[in-house]
Amino acid sequence: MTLPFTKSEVNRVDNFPDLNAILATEQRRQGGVWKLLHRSFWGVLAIALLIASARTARVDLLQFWQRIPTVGEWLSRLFPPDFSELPIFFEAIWETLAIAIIGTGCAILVAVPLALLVARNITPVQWLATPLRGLLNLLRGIDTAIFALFFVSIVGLGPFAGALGVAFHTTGSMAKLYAEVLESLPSEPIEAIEATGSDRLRSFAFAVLPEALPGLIGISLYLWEFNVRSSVILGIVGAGGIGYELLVSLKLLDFPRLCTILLLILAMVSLIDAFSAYFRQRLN
Amino acid sequence: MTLPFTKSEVNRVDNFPDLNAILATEQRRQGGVWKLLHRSFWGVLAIALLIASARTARVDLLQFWQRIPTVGEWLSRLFPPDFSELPIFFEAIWETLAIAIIGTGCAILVAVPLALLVARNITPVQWLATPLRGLLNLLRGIDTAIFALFFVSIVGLGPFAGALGVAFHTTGSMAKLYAEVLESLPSEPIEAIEATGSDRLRSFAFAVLPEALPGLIGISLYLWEFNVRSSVILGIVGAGGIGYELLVSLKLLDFPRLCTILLLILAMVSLIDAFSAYFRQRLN
Amino acid sequence: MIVVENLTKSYQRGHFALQNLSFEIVPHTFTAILGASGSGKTTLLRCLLQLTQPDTGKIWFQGRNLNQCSALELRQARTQIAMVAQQFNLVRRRTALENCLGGCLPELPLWRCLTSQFPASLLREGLAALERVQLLEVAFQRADRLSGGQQQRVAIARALTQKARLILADEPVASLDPETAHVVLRLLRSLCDQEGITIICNLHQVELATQYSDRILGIQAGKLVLDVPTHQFSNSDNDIIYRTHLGSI
Amino acid sequence: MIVVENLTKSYQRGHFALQNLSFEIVPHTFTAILGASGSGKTTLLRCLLQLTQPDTGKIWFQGRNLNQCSALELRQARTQIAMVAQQFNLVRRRTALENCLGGCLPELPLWRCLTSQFPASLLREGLAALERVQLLEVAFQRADRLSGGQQQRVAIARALTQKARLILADEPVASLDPETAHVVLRLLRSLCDQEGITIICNLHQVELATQYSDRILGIQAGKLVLDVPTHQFSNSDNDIIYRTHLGSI
Amino acid sequence: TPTTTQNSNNSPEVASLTRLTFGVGPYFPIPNENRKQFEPLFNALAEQVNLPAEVTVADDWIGISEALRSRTLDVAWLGPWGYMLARHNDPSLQAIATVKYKDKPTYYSVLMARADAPFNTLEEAIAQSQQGTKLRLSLADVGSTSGWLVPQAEFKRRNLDPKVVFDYNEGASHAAQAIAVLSNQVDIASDYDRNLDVLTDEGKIDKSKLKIIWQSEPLPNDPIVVRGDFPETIRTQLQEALVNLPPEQAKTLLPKNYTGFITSDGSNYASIEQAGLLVGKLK
Ligand SMILES: Nc1ncnc2c1ncn2[C@@H]1O[C@H](COP(=O)(O)OP(=O)(O)OP(=O)(O)O)[C@@H](O)[C@H]1O
Ligand SMILES: Nc1ncnc2c1ncn2[C@@H]1O[C@H](COP(=O)(O)OP(=O)(O)OP(=O)(O)O)[C@@H](O)[C@H]1O
Ligand SMILES: [Mg+2]
Ligand SMILES: [Mg+2]
Repeated sequence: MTLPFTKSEVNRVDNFPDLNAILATEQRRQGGVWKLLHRSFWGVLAIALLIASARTARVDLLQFWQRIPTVGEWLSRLFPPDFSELPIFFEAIWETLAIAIIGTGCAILVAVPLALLVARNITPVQWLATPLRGLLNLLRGIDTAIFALFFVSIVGLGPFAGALGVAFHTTGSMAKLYAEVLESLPSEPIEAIEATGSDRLRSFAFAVLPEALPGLIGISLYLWEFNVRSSVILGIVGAGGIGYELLVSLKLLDFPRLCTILLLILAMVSLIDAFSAYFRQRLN
Repeated sequence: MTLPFTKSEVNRVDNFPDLNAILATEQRRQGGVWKLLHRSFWGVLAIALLIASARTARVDLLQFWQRIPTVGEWLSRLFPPDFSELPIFFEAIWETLAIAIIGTGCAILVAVPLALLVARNITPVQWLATPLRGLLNLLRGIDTAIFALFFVSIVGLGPFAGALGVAFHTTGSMAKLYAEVLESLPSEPIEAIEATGSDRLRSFAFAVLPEALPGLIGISLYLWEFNVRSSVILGIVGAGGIGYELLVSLKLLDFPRLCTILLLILAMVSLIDAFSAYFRQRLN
Repeated sequence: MIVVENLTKSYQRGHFALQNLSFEIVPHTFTAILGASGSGKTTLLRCLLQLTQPDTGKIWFQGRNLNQCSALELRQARTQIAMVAQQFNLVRRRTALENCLGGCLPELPLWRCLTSQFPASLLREGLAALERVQLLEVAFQRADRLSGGQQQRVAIARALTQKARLILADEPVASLDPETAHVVLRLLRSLCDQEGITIICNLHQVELATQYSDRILGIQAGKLVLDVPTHQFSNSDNDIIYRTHLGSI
Repeated sequence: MIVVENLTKSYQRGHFALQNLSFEIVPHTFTAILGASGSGKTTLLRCLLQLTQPDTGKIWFQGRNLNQCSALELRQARTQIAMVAQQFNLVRRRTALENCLGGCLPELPLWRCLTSQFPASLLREGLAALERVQLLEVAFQRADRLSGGQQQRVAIARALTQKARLILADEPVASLDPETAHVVLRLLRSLCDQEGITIICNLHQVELATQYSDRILGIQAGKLVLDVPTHQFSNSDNDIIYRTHLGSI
Repeated sequence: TPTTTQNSNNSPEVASLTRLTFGVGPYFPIPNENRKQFEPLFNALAEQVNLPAEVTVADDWIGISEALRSRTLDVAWLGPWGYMLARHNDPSLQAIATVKYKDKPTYYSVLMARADAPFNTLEEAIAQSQQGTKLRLSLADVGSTSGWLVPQAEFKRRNLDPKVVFDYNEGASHAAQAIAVLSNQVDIASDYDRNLDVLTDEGKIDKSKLKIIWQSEPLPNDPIVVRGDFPETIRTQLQEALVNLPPEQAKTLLPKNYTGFITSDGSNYASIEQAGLLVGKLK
């Protein structure tokens, strides 16, 4: 029996409880004015931050609108695409895909246990969750390029260093996003399985995995796709792939070439997206 | 009454139904051999892909293990960090944060309705979902840098172009991840609200939002953090921020400076993570 | 009020959850639907509201064909029909009171739904509905922290707040103790008698059905096997509904 | 079998969901717990299994103090206790049969849980349990596509498959039609009589409690107000459990 | 290192070398172009010492320098500034040769503007920028010798901060610099003389629409660098092979207009080192 207002209040009014009084009591309990102040403090802070950001970023919507018509001209420069280097691009795409597959694959292997340890609703060791979250922040905070460079001194220049860099950096993002999926699962079925005396791992395999799998697959493929797209930075260890080709075209202002690469990347992203959709649908 | 096996089968065995027969029937129905073939096809494909990737990425675990001991030396070069340029870095961080705030903020505004239209379980117009997914792929497939360069031709060099680039590119990722969160929500409460004759938007606001909010906030802050981290690329439109400083330190092989920047980024990532955790906890 | 013609629904090919159901519900009456577990009662109610798409058959509500009307018309019809789902389907992260207000969202501007700032008049209505199901005490408790029976009553209160002309209740007293169950059914009965609301109610306890309803429909394996006024309901009818089911054990 | 000493639990300061409960359950008996909606029955069962942490009080199961034992010991104790939850809590994306096997995971190697490749002997056991609750027909249907009563029976079958010494059933027949309810309670009764399994069962229908149980505990607003052998249960006892509750309407 | 102990030290090291790994930086903007252009030379070099070659093309000096330092790369073609940075990172690196372009071992860094710009020299430009509206200055990537280091050093020498004097931007690619000036995106941009010729040859720009407002002292061309602990004998063999590369072979092995190598011990890069020290990026 949980009473947000005192019992006497309910009894006093008997058959016609004073609903207004109840509402008022509840509002008082929630601390009306204080809460309002609290909220408006955050609101004002957010708005101030937004305005300051807009100033720093030199947002100028007027100019933006006025110059919108020039868009067409810019786009027209992309055409016609230049398909002459297509074989090279395909090779670059495959290299990028391969690095992303190895990197993301390793990241998945490490991220699953990490996510299990970090997700607040299923971690078996609460005290470990916080330091592990720190580790994840570390992995996320250090760029792929820096990891890659670091691994150059171990495995030398080349795609392997790139793949290792991808793996380490991605692990941080992946475990975080995985943990988020796991935390959003309904707790009852998991609890029901744990109530049978089953241990964490088995409960996870039996009750958590089937529910979470679509989400986990979605995230894994998203990060894979992301790694493919963002292979630019791996150029510094000699593992450029398609992202680097894109950057080069951009720097050379070679728009027809850029257009071809964009089309290829788009095709790849769409394929991965379709693949992800197909997979998740099959799980239903 | 759904019978995976024929009714006669149940009746025939009467009080002692032949459980083995039922199991066998079910296995037949699932198409034992065929399914096995199907599965092993995918399995073989996956393994082949993995091996091919490992070759392309020149994975060489032996060398990796042998040279692991050199790690310490590499790390030692990062110390001591060089704090002399701290004020410059703080300015750069703020610039990056500002660009990311504006960019991510705009992306959120656009991504929410897009995600609503794209999430398969709540979209009101199924036929629109597929083309919109294509649009999202497009936004995701085109790199921040390219969008930024594109906007340079509209608003000139500077952080505004960078913020616009961030906004456009992030919209794609955000709407996709949002949609994934929305799709993983239990459908019953949403359905219950729709059964009262309420329209999509109100059902969303009432039944979807409270459940999805922690996930949406987590993703938004993750992408904000991501945009902060990845501001490297904005250097090319003259909106460098901390990411560009990092790249410069790398290019000049200035490790103590690099270390300081890494520490700053780490602090920032941890702060955003803590902020996210605090927010999500308050929602519970 | 509502007319069902040849309603058929099958989830899996060859197995009918509902088969060729036809009946008509007269306004201002209390109809109880009886049937064994898995006989298709929930499916029937869901089909009436078009939450499950029937395979064939027509459903008329107040002269409007719900199968073929536009989305807008369907929404309008649904505001007139309240549903108490078997699994309650409350929004877990909202309080009991807020969940009650879920019944009258169409009246509210969007920003109020978004910010959860509901007008006091509506809150009072919600509280009044909660009071009718004896839940004032937990009005401000989150729905996922309520006991099973409390959740069920919040779902009923939500239906009350909706002020519909027709209430479809799917086993509304399954999780309630006998006293509270009588309170709830008395409430539904009085809504029917005094406010002229039509009620269709799935029930498992035959005594409750005979005590409160005007008419009893019996469903067995998806077929309508019984349709009698309550005062004519006999023990043999009881057998008709549940017997063959038992025979297959 | 199980001894409860001064069990107290409050979710919100000052309001007790359970207050100072003490009782002892003798092995091989069938105990029914009665109480109004919201009186604390579910909380009590959950506290017994340590799914909800009691504030104070001790719980002994087979001579082991469940409040203070290690995680491993708790897991071992839990394998001996099966729970049928009020909301069923099935894994939605698994079939009814797979859900049954959820009761015997500790016996399985991890890879079988991961790949859902369960041994045939176990599958047969699961099917046998489903047959006892008359669900063979939907054994291979996903849990979220079952009707309410079918889900409830799957939860019961899961408890059967667990082969526990003690079954805690939280309103196990709430969503079942009268015939099926009797089948299920007869089943529980026979488990108790023939296999010596101890049963604690929350119920709402007093007739069912008097018909099947050996002993009746009455809970009212978190306090134990009644503890009598079933044959001594009288109408006045009924009033004790539900009366004051009605008085507060 | 004393030459007397060389042989006894080297033989096991030489034996442990199973292949020669070569690295080359972003000399040509297109990655595949880089590989195509440099692979023949490296293959020929490796053949001289009877070892197989493995060539990696990276788009920055960073990776190469790290690989040299960790001894996972043997020989690299670096830029002058990249060489100085790498040697700063690992002093045991050694330059063994400097490449000749049209027979000259040097080139120039330039600052250019549109031909119709109202200033003709850097001084005038600075003066104009300090008085009226700021001129837009674009320097190249910080890893670039001619596009970033040398102009930066020049400003430092004049005690100016380009970020204050100009509307400053850095990080552009060499290929884009001239185009940016011509398309009026910037007023002044840095580049090196050879690149302007190449762009003109390819028909990408019209050189007559540009003017040079500043030119540096002659800068040493790119060095060939070997890692520390590299076997002395092989190093000498490589050096000899490079320096003695016949011009007709150079035509087939080297990119267009490169004519061979002169020997180097790193001392000809002192001016670069000074520039680095001046801008404060070397210590
Ligand atoms: N989504 C679904 N997919 C497949 N089969 C379903 C689905 N929903 C229900 N069924 C099947 O249809 C039949 C009728 O289900 P329904 O939920 O209508 O039964 P019910 O009469 O409400 O039973 P109960 O009293 O147990 O709630 C059952 O056999 C059930 O397994
Ligand atoms: N997680 C929770 N947080 C706060 N209060 C809770 C929580 N769970 C239950 N309660 C409250 O504790 C009281 C007892 O709940 P409990 O679920 O034990 O009742 P019950 O006897 O099982 O009722 P029912 O027959 O309706 O299922 C109720 O008033 C309920 O609102
Ligand atoms: Mg039902
Ligand atoms: Mg309960």
